[in-house]
Amino acid sequence: MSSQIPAFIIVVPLLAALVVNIAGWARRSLCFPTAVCALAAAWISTIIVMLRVSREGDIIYRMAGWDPPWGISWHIDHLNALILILIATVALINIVATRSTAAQEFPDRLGIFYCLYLLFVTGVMGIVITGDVFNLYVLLEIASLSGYALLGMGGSRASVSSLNYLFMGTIGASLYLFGTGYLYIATGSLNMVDIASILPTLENISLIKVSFVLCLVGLFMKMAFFPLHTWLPNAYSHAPGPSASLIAPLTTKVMLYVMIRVALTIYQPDFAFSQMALQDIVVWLAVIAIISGSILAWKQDRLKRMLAYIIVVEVGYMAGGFWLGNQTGVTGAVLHIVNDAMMTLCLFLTAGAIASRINADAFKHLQGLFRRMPFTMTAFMVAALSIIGVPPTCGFFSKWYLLSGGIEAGHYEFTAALIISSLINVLLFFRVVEISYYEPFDNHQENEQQGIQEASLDMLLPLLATAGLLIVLGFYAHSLVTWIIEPAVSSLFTGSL
Amino acid sequence: MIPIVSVKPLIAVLVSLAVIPVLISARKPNVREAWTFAAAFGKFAIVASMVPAVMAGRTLEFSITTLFAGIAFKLEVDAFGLLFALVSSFLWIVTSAYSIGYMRGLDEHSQTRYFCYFAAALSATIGVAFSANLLTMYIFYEILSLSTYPLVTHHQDREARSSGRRYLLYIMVGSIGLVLPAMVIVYLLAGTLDFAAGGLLAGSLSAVPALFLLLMFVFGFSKAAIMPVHAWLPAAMVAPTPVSALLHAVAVVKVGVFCVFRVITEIFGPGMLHDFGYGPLLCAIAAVTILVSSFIALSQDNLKRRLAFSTIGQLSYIVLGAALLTQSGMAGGMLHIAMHAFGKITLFFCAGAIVVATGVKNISEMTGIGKQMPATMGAFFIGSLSVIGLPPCGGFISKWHLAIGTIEADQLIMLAVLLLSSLLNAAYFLPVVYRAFFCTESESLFANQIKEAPGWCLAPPVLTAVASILLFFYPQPFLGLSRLAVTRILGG
Amino acid sequence: MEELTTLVMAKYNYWGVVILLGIGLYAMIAKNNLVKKIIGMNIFQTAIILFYISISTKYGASIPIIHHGHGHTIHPADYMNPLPHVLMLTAIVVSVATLGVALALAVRIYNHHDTLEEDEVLSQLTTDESTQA
Amino acid sequence: MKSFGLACVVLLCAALIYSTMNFPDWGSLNSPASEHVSDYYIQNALEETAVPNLVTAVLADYRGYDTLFETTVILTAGFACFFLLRRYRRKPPPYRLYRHIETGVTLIIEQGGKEPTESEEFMRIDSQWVPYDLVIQKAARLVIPFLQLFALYVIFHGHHSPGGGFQGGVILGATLILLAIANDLRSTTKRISERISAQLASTGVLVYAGTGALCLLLGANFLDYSALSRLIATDPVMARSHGILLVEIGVAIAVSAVMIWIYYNLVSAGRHDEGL
Repeated sequence: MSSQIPAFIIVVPLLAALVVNIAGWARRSLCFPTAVCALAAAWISTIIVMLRVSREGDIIYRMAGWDPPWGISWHIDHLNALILILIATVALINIVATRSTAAQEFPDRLGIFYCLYLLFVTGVMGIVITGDVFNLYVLLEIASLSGYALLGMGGSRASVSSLNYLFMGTIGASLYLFGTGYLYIATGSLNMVDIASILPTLENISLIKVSFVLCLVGLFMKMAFFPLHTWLPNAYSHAPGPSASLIAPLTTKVMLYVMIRVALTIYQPDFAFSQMALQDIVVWLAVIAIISGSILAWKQDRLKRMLAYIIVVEVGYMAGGFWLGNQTGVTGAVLHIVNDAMMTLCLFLTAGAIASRINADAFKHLQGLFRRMPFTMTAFMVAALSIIGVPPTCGFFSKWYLLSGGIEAGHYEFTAALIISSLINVLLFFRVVEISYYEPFDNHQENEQQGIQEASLDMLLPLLATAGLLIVLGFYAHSLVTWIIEPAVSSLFTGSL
Repeated sequence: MIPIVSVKPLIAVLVSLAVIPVLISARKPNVREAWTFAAAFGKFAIVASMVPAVMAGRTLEFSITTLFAGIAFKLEVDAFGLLFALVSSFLWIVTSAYSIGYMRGLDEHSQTRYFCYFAAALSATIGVAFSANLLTMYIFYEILSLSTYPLVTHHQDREARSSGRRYLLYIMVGSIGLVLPAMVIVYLLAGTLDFAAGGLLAGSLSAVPALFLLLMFVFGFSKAAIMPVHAWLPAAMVAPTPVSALLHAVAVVKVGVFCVFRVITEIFGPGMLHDFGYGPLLCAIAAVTILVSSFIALSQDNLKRRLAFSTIGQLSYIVLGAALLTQSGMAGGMLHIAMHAFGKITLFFCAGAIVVATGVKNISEMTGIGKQMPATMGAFFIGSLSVIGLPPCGGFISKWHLAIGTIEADQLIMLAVLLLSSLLNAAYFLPVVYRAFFCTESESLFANQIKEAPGWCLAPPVLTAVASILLFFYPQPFLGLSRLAVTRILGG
Repeated sequence: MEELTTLVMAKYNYWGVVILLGIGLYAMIAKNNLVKKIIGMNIFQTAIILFYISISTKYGASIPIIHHGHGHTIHPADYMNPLPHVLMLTAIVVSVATLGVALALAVRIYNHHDTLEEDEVLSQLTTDESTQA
Repeated sequence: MKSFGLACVVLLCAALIYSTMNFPDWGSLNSPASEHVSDYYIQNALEETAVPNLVTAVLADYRGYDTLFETTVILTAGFACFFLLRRYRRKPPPYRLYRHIETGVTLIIEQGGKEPTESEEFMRIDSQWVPYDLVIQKAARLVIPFLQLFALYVIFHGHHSPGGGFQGGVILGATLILLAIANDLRSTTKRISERISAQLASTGVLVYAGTGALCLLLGANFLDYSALSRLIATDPVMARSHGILLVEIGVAIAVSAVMIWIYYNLVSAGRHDEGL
């Protein structure tokens, strides 16, 4: 039975989603507990899988008992296991943190909200764990569809921006499917490892190059990489609190994982980085993404829109870091996936807490927040320092790897962009701090007796736990890199799958 | 000498952090102050307990975790670090006593927050003093700049907002914009960031990149307030006086200079800088700062701004000492950290006492105050003697070593700069004292209805004034430590 | 001329797919009405389904159902390639699901804005925002 | 904006057409796609799963995990439509239409007026005036049972002839939608309530995932039907065939229920009162 643990990661949330729907119609109170137990079980199994992978090496799980090229198989190495743990942690923290706001926001359809929540988590976990190219497309669609629904339920603008997100997302997913079609024509197989072994033997390289470009453009669209990011700010800023703080930290990061998996596992690093003359173009695109994202973030006057543009900047970090081509850059990108997911979760949870307490999002409503919501704002400060890259927090360490990767690879424009965007981040976040730290200068006393309107406890504890996690991740960044990321990256580069 | 592995440095850093939860939970202000005192004494006791071991030539170290391959989050207590830690932990005791009087005198709001951030700032300062490599120092440097932001903007009014913005801009731009990339480059070149006796990069760098790297570090550590990046210091004077006393005279600015000193001596190393001839260049930068800031100080009417510009000048003495790359030059620089600290903190305490007692901030309104507040102005006089560098006070010893250092490095222009700036110091300090005491009855703006500052605000300046005199006669712990540190650096 | 016809005969299905793809993409970009955009999206997805199906055909092969029972040797050339058909069953279901969600969002927009023209919706939103701010 | 869009679309198509040059010819026997994995399926599927219809064999067994998530995609669409559109607040419509059956007279009852009870005499019709279509109603009543019978045939005969869970399920769903279109939405929701269709949808997928989990409990990998041989005392190959059938039934239930559920929500924009 113990060899079946990997299957629990996907099966348990899926079965839970079904049970929640069936039970939800009967008794509404059952939904939340089932969902939390399912996510907790999935979280535990991801940790067990991680331990097994670090002990016994990669796990190959044959679905329905068929060997890889014939049936679908999972190929779990260090990278998969790490991202799985990340997703499970983010989902678990978020479901516990947003219990009250979800009940407040979707009073009559809470059961279905948790079904969509669980299906989104199943889809995202499935994307990370699968070893089959077409199966990845199906799971991509599950995650996207539940994402469109969760994001579409916000204010008046939410359905328009969600429809826009649907169009862009579908074009992206279909381009990915079209790219895999090219691959299928050239190799005849759908299993990643099998394709990787057939590709070098083929002679017409131009077909493979076109398939790589198609897959990449599709993934860039899903990842909101700079020129194709227009859907992200609207989709995330008009979304309801609980769904934004679930989807924002996960979708873009998982798409980045898919890019890493496709580029390094299927197309092998020497093809992806050297034969395709893509490296300079993508790094320059990342530089433009970082600079213009930061400037656009500076021009926003609403908190969530600013955070959305910061996500676009972070995607620029990770994509640029990966396309530097050397091991330090890729290590930085992977570490930044982990750090940025936690940072974005912390930021969006604070935005959700503030919105639930003051139901306003514009900067001018955030006056005197440090006094009214001290703990939420301390968590916001920790996340802000982490995004800026101040040492004790985890953001510094991934930025360090990206910087040294940039210098090693000779892409000094990427290093300069990183520094400039960190400085703009300082301005961004300390503008919010200034607004919330300094009460309006005239009525200092009048604010005094308003007292503390702190967010409810069941939202505050997970929020503070996330903030604490950011600092713990900072201290254990080195062990995280040596034990998990280094072996993952080296196995990706040597292609010893 | 094999280093002793002991947890003392970590406790020294953490003792003030540990007291923060107690401060927050303290009900009555007296309990809170008592705990702050306890923390201050505890920290000084731990730091002092390490003096004999270090004087015997050994170093204590404690490694917490590894941050990157080849860099650990490690604390190491050596002579130079201990000297700086001794000064700041002793003066924290004095300042916490002073801030009780000051805060109560002006009944400032949210004092608990003030004491907590003060404790955090101090633990960061000691952290910088005891850091074993450039990255640990950078981490504590960042924590210090973030924990002092709420202190600088304590009054939360419009002026505090703009000066806080300027304070953060200079420091964060310097640290993230210049120091971070420079550190990454050094890490890529040398594989580690640990401080090496003869200089980490000795010989592994050609002339031009070394210059760029050096300037990035020197102007990156903007807390050292070297001329182009000094503007945040006068702006930070908007903070309550104990903050500007301890932080902007002793802790924060000295941290900046300490980092520059470490980088010059232990990352680049005297040998390499000497071969490339960058010593005189650094001396020139320091000299420019000394002279220009002294001239500006002459024109400042607000007492605290005048003291601020004088601090900028004095800091560049220390950078000058480091840049001379000679034995007594460096020793003079190190000594000046201690001597200037005692002198300048007395001056800031007196300025605060005047504000508490009379509410007067500008020098032009201080004529004749000496008769009403003899003790404060007496301490002010001794403090200014020490900062000018005249014999009875400690400042003389450090300037004496600096002068010998300039001769050893045969840079006589620097000697001239040293003497000229001492004259300028006298020019902007002594008129204040003269006008306070020796004015005729009619000019005195203070009919004798005001009296001395309250006891808590009076005892600390007198204590530090006496201490700066004692330092002239018994400079022993600092002199020995600085000599030991210099032999370690030059000895290689 | 002769090898041009063989070229056309051998590749015209792929060209058909690409042209359909272009039509779908253009409809999604240029059309103003939301439902027309949704139709364009559907054309785009159907083009890719046709692309996969055209991969599976073999000249002179019958549908992939083994007509005689056990015991006979089975020559792959007799039967079409079953895999793309399986994949495209999934892709059809996915496109239907996306169509459903897109129409649901369009209905929601119509309920709120009483129009399906994108420019009218956007102008209403900007006026709402300006009044709100 | 339009011309720019047209330009880049044309550019993209030209590039793609150029790239199709080195595709294998259409229908060629030795193209890589039809050699590597598909040959294995064609030659071994019959022995390994005892299902002559290769597509069903590959669909439900070799790539069963894919199909599980395919059904989940449909379920997600159902959830999404419900989540986005469903509105419970009973905002009564401004007026209601009632038709007197014998005379064909239509009564318009304003809000708050006394509404005749739905009986032999009166029947409620939609506000978009619905023509008196006896022919369609009767024809539909006649055809629907045979359609449903054919749907069941398609579901259960998926092993030997083209068809299977999806096709059968859709036909099943279509019959009920035909019923809703012929009469009106309210009569169909009375026959199959939204709650039943939602729960049926989940039960269908639960049947599919349940069989997979059952194999898991029996020690084999997820969705490995050969493990069922111990339960139903047959050799593993026949167990696979029965597993495929069980799974096809699950898919059929799920697809038909979701089709109805999506129809209910889309057509009445979530109010489930008046619709197509």
